[in-house]
Amino acid sequence: MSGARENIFPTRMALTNTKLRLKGAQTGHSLLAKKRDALTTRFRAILRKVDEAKRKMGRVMQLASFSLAEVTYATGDISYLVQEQAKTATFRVKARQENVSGVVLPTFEVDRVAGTDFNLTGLGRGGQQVLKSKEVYAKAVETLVELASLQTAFMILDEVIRATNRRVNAIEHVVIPRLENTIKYIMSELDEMDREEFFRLKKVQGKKKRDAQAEDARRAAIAAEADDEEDSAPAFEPPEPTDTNSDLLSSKDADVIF
Amino acid sequence: MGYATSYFTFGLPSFLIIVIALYLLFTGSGEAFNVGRFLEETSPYAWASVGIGLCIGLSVLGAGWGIFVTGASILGGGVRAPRIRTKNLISIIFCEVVAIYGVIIGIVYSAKLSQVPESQLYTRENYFTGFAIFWGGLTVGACNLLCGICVGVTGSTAALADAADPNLFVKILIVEVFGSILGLFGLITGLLMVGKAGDFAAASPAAVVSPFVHVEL
Amino acid sequence: MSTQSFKDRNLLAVIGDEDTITGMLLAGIGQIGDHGKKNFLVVDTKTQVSTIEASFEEFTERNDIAILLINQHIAEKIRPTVDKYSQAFPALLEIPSKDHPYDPAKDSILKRVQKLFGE
Amino acid sequence: MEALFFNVSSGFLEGIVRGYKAGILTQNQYSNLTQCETLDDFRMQLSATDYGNFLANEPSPLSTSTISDKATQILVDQFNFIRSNAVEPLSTFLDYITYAYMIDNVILLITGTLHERDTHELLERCHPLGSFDTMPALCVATNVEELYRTVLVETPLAPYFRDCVTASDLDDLNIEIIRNTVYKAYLEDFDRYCSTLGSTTYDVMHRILAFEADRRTINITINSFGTDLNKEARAKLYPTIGRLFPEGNNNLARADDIEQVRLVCDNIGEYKSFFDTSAPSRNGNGHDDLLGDDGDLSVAAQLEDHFFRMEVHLNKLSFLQQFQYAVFYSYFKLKEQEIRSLTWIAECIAQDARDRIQDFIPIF
Repeated sequence: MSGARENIFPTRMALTNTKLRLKGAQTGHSLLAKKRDALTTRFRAILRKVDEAKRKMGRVMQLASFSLAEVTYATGDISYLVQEQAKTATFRVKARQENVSGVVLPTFEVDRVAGTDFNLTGLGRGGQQVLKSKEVYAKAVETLVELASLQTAFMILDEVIRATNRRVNAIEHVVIPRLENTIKYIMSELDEMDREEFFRLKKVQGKKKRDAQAEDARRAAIAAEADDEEDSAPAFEPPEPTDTNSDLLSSKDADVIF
Repeated sequence: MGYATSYFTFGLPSFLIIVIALYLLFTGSGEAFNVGRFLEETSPYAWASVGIGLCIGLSVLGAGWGIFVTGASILGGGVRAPRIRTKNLISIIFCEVVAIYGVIIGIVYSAKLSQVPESQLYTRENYFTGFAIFWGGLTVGACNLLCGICVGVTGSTAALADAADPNLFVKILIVEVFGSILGLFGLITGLLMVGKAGDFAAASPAAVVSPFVHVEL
Repeated sequence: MSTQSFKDRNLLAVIGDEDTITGMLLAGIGQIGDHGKKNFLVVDTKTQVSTIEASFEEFTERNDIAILLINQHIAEKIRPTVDKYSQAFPALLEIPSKDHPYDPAKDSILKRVQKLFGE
Repeated sequence: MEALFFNVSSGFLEGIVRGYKAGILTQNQYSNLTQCETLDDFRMQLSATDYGNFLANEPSPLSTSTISDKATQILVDQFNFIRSNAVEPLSTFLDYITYAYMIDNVILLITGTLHERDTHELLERCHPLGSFDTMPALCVATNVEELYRTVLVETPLAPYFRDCVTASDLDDLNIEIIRNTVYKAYLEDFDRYCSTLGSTTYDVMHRILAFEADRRTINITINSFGTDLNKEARAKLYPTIGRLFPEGNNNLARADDIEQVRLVCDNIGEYKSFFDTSAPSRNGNGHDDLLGDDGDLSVAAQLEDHFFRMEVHLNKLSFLQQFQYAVFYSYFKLKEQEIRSLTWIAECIAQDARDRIQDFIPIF
């Protein structure tokens, strides 16, 4: 699970950047998740409605075809006449947009105009049944249109939710781990560097101490030798640490460059 | 039936008859309408034979017509309800009986006929026999004709009613029985009418009773 | 899917048996354009499957049709094509017919719905 | 006189028709049919009736249209049997019966020709009772003018078409108007023909035809409310043989709503009851206007039902008289009604609409 990390120099700068990006990713993730939840809620509602409407449609259509049976009972077979007399649609739909959490959902609206195509059908007999059947069918088609809007919404939402889901998952499972990995990597690298520096300092210090001891010994010997001579050692001591310090910085720089 | 048709069927003949009658009357030949002369001049044999002929002929016509009317319906009804065919033979038999009445009367009447020399034919008794047989035959014939048709039409209805509902058969049969009895009335009357009439018989020498008959002796 | 494209879609199209078509036409959805271009197809026992498919393609490609209604038992005949169809426009709707009551198990949309609910 | 001579040529056929009539389903059989759960049950029940095994060879998912087609086929077979056995004047009488269907068929062909369809495939849709030998000849016509001439030459309907419509009318007028104009001419002619068949036949037939005429008159009136059919054109479609003629027809021609139709029908005792069932509820709550169109619609729908019942009633009456031709007409009308009822029941079973299943019209 160590996973990929971004190809980046482990510097503090990069660390800050990455941390910012991680933060951004997390915010994005939570936002997208929220959107997904909103959409899913909507989706579930539509889903339920689709399911309901589909079943309702069964009943409505049954009623409608039953009214057609009444027509056939009263008038006889009118299907051919009806087919031939159809000219212009009087039953149309209008598409409207609805915005749900930034997703544009089309909804269909019934747009009926009074038509005269079949006004005289069944004039001699059964005209009333034809009229009734017309109404029933118009209602049935309205249900169908409603269902169609739901279904279209369903299809689009499905698509959008999938996309959102992919994004959420991508952020959750790819982007965030990677950023975290990167941060971890940068941290570990930085730590590593720190430890190296520290060790080096120790080493330098040790060496310095040894050197100082040798110096001391030598100075003691000199002092012993020249006990009579004046002791001038302390005058050298203060400059030494500052030297090592500047050394440390420079060494680190070197290391960085390296 | 349109009015015009009935006008021509009934009106025109009566008009013609009246015109002819008036013509004869006004041209001085009014005596051509001498019914008594016609009756007396006509041979009693002719009366008797025509009577027998009418009797059997009309009876058979009635029976035949009845059977025909009934038969057509029985056949038609029998197509979808074969059970009616045996039962409804009774209607056919009723019609047939009518013809049998005619035959009976015909036989009874023909028994009255016998050879008589023409000179001795025109007697009062022979006139009576002749007229009795003629009108008796006509009575029986007309009776049987109408009875036959009546039974036929009822029988046809009975057949169809039976085909529709078996319970109706007996009920309609009663109607039919009453119809067929009508023929019997004719038969009885016909028998009674010739009951008093003797056979054709030769009379003592000159027997001519009518001034219109001139027989060479 | 461009958002503009459904603005001018305002017709309904039907592929169905005679009774369904008659009813729909009575409701007034019938439109016969130039050259007798109809927005409905009557399917009877003699209609070839290829004809149905051709009409299905035509209706799905026309850009004035918002909703395509198809009888379920006819959709059954061209089920692979119907199942493959995934555009949002025109919306495809399987409807029951007189002789074939609605069977939710066959509806390709409802199948998806069921699957989603099943999860 | 009919009793003497009717049977000469038609007694046998009358017997057969009455035999057929005995095969018309009874109330009992109907109630058995309505108990059926599926169409297969329905088929089983039907095979116990006069219909026999007419559906035996049909593949199992029966459709109601198959049932109706097959039953009609039986009717047509019976008709053809009778027709081929008939002699004058019954044969002409039977021809007159077919003219009604022929009108529908010719109108269908006209519709096809108007829309430039291949009319050959329309032949299958034509009612088999109304088909005639030269019908395929009508399909040859490619334009309306030609068709009109062919109709005049080839069909027995020529007089109706000649007198009522011209070739240009076929183009201009609504097809329903043509249909009703021709039908009016047909009804009047049929009535005239019946009057030559003897008084018994005419008594019965006139009653039926007069009712048919009134029914059309009332229907046309009600159905033309709210359409672009104006009153003069409407008045021309009314047959002139009905009992409403002439006064009722005149009043109906001026009628604007169903209430006026009701007033006109109130003048005729038998028609009065058609509106009665709806009247109490409407007057009772006194909200005539509130009920609005729906109320009218249901009244009118009820009306159709009443018409059917009345028609059945009149046709049943014609069986009470023997030696007349009306039985032939009545039988075929009753049988047609029976097929409608059967289809209705089958439809109700197929669509599981149990509550409406009793809405058919039993004959016996």
